[in-house]
Amino acid sequence: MKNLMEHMGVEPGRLQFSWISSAESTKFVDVVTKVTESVKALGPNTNYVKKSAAKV
Amino acid sequence: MKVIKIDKNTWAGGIDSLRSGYRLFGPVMQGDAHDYKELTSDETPDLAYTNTRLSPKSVVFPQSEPMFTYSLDESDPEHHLLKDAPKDYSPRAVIGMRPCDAKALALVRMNFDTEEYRDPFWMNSYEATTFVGLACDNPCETCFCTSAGCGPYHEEGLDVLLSDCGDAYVAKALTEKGETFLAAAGWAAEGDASVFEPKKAEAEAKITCKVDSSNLRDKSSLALYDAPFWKELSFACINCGTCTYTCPTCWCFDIQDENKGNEGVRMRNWDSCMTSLFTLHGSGHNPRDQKHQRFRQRFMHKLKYFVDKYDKGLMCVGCGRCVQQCPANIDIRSICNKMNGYEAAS
Amino acid sequence: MESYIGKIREISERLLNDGTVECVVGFRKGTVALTNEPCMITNANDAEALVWDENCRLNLANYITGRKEKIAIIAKGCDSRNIVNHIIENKISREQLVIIGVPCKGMVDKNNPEQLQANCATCTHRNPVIYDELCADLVEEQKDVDRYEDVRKVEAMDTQEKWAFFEDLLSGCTRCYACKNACPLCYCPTCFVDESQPQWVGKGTDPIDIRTYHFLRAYHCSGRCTDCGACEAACPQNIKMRNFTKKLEKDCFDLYGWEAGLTVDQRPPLDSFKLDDPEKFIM
Amino acid sequence: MQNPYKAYPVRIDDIQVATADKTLRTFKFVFLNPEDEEKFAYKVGQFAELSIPGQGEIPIGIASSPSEKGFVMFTVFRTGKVTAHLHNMKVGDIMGIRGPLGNWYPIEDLEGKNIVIIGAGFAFTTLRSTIKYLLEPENRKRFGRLDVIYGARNPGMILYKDELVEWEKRDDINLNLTVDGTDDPDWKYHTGFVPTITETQAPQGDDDTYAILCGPPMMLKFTKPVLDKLGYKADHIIMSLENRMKCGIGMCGRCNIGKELVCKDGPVFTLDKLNEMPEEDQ
Repeated sequence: MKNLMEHMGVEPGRLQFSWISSAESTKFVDVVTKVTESVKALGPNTNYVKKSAAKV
Repeated sequence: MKVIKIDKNTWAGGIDSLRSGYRLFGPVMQGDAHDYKELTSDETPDLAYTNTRLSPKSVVFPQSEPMFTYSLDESDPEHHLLKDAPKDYSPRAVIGMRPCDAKALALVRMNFDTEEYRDPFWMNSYEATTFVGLACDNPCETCFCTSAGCGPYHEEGLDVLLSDCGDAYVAKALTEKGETFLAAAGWAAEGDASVFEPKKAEAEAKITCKVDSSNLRDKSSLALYDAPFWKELSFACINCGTCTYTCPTCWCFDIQDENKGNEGVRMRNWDSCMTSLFTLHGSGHNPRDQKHQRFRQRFMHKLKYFVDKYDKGLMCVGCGRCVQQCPANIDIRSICNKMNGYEAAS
Repeated sequence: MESYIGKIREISERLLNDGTVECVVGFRKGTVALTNEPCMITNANDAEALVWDENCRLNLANYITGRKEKIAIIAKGCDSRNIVNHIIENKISREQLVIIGVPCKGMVDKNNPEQLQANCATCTHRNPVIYDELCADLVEEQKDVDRYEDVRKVEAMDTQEKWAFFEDLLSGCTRCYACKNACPLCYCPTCFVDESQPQWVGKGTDPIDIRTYHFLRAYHCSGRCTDCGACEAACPQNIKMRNFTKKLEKDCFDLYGWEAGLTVDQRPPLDSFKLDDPEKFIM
Repeated sequence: MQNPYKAYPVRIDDIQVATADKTLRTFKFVFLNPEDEEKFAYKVGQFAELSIPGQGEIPIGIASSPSEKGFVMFTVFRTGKVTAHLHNMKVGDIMGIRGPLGNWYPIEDLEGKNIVIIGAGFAFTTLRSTIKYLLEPENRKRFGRLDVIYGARNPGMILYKDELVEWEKRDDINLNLTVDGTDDPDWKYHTGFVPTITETQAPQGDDDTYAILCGPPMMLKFTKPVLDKLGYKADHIIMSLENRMKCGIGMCGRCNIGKELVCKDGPVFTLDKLNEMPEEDQ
């Protein structure tokens, strides 16, 4: 999943996967924090935006 | 009507003069084939093509086109009201289109310009456009325009017809719009009207592929519909939209709302009778659920329903694009011949 | 090729005459150059119409999906692998089929008949992997071909270059869906592009919608794609959409050592679980 | 000429749950611009596109009668994206109506004639419009005998119950209600499919009697031979059809049956005419 997204030009780090059991609350917090940080660091994705609807 | 001679060394200059008054469209090499596009200020139409992959119908009828805009923001006093999408209907010209494609648009007009309703998007674009044709001196193997009520020098739907005469184009102004266009380009030298007839005869003679549609008008629509050959003929068809999108006379469309946050656009997009979704009812029932039904619809529409509805011949101009591009080699020429020759067992 | 055709006709005629099958799915001569038309014959007398040459690009497995009758099907290497896929995915049963294998030396490029179609040039399964009859001796498989040169070329690009590469790749796409309709894997009764609740992808020609269609389709084919090239052969705009599917094909090979459609005896990696599955992507 | 794709803005004025299973709701709309109501002048049997910006459009038969002023009414089955959204809308919400579209039941040509109206399921909407119109005092006297046969799956699925009760009390309309089946011991009307009830309850066909039919394909298919048996000529059987539609004005190409476009040349056709058209589904 991740590989093709990166292969077609989505920045590494924008798409992340994790496996968290419902009992692993601390892991959930850690993962969410980490993902948020890495996505924030990348900034908004300007590629994956519809242009035509925005333009009109 | 006037006949003008355009020396090829005045061609680029003339095109440049036209840019201020027209949005220009023309065939340009894109990737590995010619297609129509709006010309940038440094582009001239490339007239050294045999046929474009897609027809110029998109100049009048873009594949995706905004119809209305709206706001979903309830704090906006005009929320949920449809507003006209911004449009540019200033004069435009398609330069170097094939006569078959111009005739195709004239046929499609019958769908969009009716007694009861007038499609403003299609009609405004159509009326804003000057159609400058380039006669077809070297038709393709798949061309059968002369069997489809058309021809390499056909004038219907065109405002100007150009014929390539070596170091010059001879231009026949067919309408007032066409004369205005030629004048705006600054082309005024008188041309020799007599070049057209022999060139026309020569070009027509090159089209050896003949399709017989002469009996279709008098055939029973029901008998053709119930003919036993549809399943067999449609076997190879993969039900893609290639034939419908590439066809200059196919006009079917879909209407879709596209939202982005609280703003949205009501769009219309080309659609295709080849897809099952095209006719799927809300109830789940689908009158054209099967491949052969959709296949039959396409050919019956082009070769029979249209013929009956308007009595203006086929809804096909013989451009041959569907024949060339069909991934499965579905050939409208053989299907037309088959329908034309079909006699229902009594 | 003449001997192939003779044998195909002979076998087909026999199978229809003795009632082994009700129909034969093959190709007949096309009406334009460099094309043949898939066809189904039910009468032994029509076996004369069957042909075979290097223009049989479409994958005939696409034409037997969900059929009920007993069918003989002409199958080159990739067609046979997709027949295996069909059997695994319950789209047809092995018992229904008589597979007439065609050892294949590759199809020619429809736009450049001087050379082989791109996927054929690096094909390592030219012989049918499953068959009941053969219309010629098996051919030698290509060895030492670099199957993934094109994938690595894109892998070497930086993110923006990759984005631009695919933007350019898809620029002519009209969403005619010839690629998915020519693909034997794309048999879903309702494709995700046609769903409205929820609507996964817009219907217009916005580049994002076009891209979403192509990469999502590729995902749906991962672990199943045999790189038969029918998608590219069908595309009227000559879009090289194998750049999507092949990346996933390579990943499946690298991660699981898997090539789709080689055997009916093993479940594909993406519909089975193993304790030692690599899970590099999970953080 | 006005842009035929542009909807008149309307406000939802009333929403009623129409059936026990809540899959149908009846909406009353009021035009934001009063002059649009005049432009929307319609006839019985026509339909309109309900246009919800952001969702899309759906073609729905008009359930109110032209004689009812100040609003237009539609009864909508919840099935797809747009109808699901509509079912969640509130009184006061703004949307659009585009139309009126299509042709109509040729009621005005039937003056002095007997009319039998046969409907089933939620296709009863345009028939409700027709009955309501015919029962107006100034109209009722212009027509002969009026019979109605209306069937639903079960008593809970019957639309417009209050009105049906009122109509039943009148002596200028013969109302025959039926359900496919019910376990309700108090059900005092017919049980059985519409074609069966038609066979026993509809008047014999003659030159002065016309049948108007609207319902699902199966009901139409099996009612046609019954009417034939009762002596109705094909040009005395008037049917309303449906097909997937988008534009509603005969341009987008999907709703054709043969050369006829259901949205513009229809949705109302005589059986006579339908017999000249190919039978889709085959």
